[in-house]
Amino acid sequence: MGITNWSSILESILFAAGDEGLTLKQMAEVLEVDERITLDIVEQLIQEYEQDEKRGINIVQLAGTYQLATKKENAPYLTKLVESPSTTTISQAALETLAIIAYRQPIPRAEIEDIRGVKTERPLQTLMSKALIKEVGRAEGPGRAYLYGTTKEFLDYFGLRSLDELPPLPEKVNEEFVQEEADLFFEKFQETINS
Amino acid sequence: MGITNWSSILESILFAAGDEGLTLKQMAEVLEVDERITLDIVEQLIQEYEQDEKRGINIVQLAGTYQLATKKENAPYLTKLVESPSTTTISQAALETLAIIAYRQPIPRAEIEDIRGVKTERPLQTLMSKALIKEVGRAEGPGRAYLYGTTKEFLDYFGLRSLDELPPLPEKVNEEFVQEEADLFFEKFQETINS
Amino acid sequence: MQYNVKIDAFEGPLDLLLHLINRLEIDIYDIPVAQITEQYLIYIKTMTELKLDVASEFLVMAATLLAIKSKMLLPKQEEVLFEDEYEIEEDPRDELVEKLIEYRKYKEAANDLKQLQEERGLMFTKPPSDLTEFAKDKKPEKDERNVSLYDMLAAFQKLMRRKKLQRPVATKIARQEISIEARMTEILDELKTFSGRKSFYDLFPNPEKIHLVVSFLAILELIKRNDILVEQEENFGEIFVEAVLKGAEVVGNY
Repeated sequence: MGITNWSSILESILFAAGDEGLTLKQMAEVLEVDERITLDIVEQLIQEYEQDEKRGINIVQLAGTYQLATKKENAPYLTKLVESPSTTTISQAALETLAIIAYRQPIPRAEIEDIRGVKTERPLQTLMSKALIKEVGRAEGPGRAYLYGTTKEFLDYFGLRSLDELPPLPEKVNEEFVQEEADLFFEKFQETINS
Repeated sequence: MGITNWSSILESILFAAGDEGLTLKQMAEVLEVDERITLDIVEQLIQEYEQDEKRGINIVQLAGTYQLATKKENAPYLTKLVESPSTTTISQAALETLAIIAYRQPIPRAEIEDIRGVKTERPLQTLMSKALIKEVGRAEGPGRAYLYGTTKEFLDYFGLRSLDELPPLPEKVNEEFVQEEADLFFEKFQETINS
Repeated sequence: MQYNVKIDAFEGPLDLLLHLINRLEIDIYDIPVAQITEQYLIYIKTMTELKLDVASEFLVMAATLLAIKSKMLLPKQEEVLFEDEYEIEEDPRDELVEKLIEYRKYKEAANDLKQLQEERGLMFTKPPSDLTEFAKDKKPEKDERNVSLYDMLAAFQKLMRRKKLQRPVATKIARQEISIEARMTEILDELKTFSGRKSFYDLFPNPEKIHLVVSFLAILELIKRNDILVEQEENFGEIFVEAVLKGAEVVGNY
């Protein structure tokens, strides 16, 4: 396998990693070469992205990770995209956020962001301005984060009489929701039986 | 501004849109050219991605939108890095039900049950909660039963551009395939009658 | 209960019949009804023996098969009698064969879908980027009533499908509202006040997942320390828990 394919693999994994980015170590593990070589490959790829005017993305380094980002010079077009009239009325981001809140309320922002894996400020703003969600209280503990919940308008909007009328989540999805807790459980469980 | 930059801009906005995807119309609005020209540019870009072995992503058409996705051949590397998809969990019952709906929509429940020879309430509910099907109307006549049809999410989930891309309904059936199933049961079955 | 999974091996009577037809290498257009009925009935009987919940549809099909079988046994003369008339004698199996063939079509289509699903699973996508910084004025998105519950569910479904980067589980710290130690004391106190056997399930009064987990771990720890005794009289029977009485108390109670 030549260096050609390394570029392709790197692009794939960086793309899928999204905002979380990848460390040199992670990339080296996937490519199965050592970190020094990985660094060479990454740097070459950075060069290529930079020089190729047809490319709209490049690699940026942030907090020890490498991630793909759109090229700065294309910023005006992203603005256009955001403001484009045919961009969906409620974006997918907002809908996802709304779904999480509907099924998990009351829920703090940090938890929503954990589930979505991305920042959720704007979707929350959108939903608040549409009065589909509101702050319903504050979490216990340090920080006392705001908790979000759905509103009466939410019910009206979707033609529901009450939250009980929300369609049930697929079992599998529900399982994933509690996955973290289950992981914690097994960890503790192992500790207990090993101790 | 040459065609060069169009590629770059398209790549930027497709990257930003992520799995939300962009319609031809949205892209045309950002590029400020008409849809026909946009289509030419997109198709050229698709070609370039396809042919360039150094590229790890390409443009796919899903449920009426264009979006970036990693190349299929890189899947083995990606599974090293990201959690395996939770998608392979649609039960056989639900898949059969879904197949009937996909090819016969809009269709009332009674008809689905007639074809399958069993009650189909639960599979329907699962499919609804997975947003793969929805109620698309009501039948004429007494009872006015709900009619079911597939959703946009259905297309996305199965990697289809539109319903036209569904494989033709098999008229001649491969005798082999039914065989492989349920062997486990038959083992148990044999054990029981022999015991 | 524990066998429930197995019945999923067949989606219904039609599915079972197709399987039998395949196993016996029978021509679907010329089904030997006596043979298939016999097999089918053995099958139903076995399901009952395995304590499977036999859906009523399976029984209805058994009745249908028997009906067809008896029709087929009717003396052939009848056919001769009708021969002169242009009406063609209908094969009692026709309707069933038609149903089987129709069902088989969709069963195969379901298989196609499964393959499409696998293919699609090879492609990885990314979530939409946060474009907040590119929005000049923060005017809210336009409100048009064209979003339905399905759209919300679909967005959610997409989210759950998105593949997550593998992170070491250890980095995820869940809050633990109640400590195992505290729950151990609670359980022990509860059992002592009760002074007798208590159902295992009664020790899980709070349905919240974290509470269930903590309670369970507390019970394990108590067993390990010999502070409680767990009994089960038969397999899958109810489990009872009782405090082990130690020291002076033992004397008093026995």
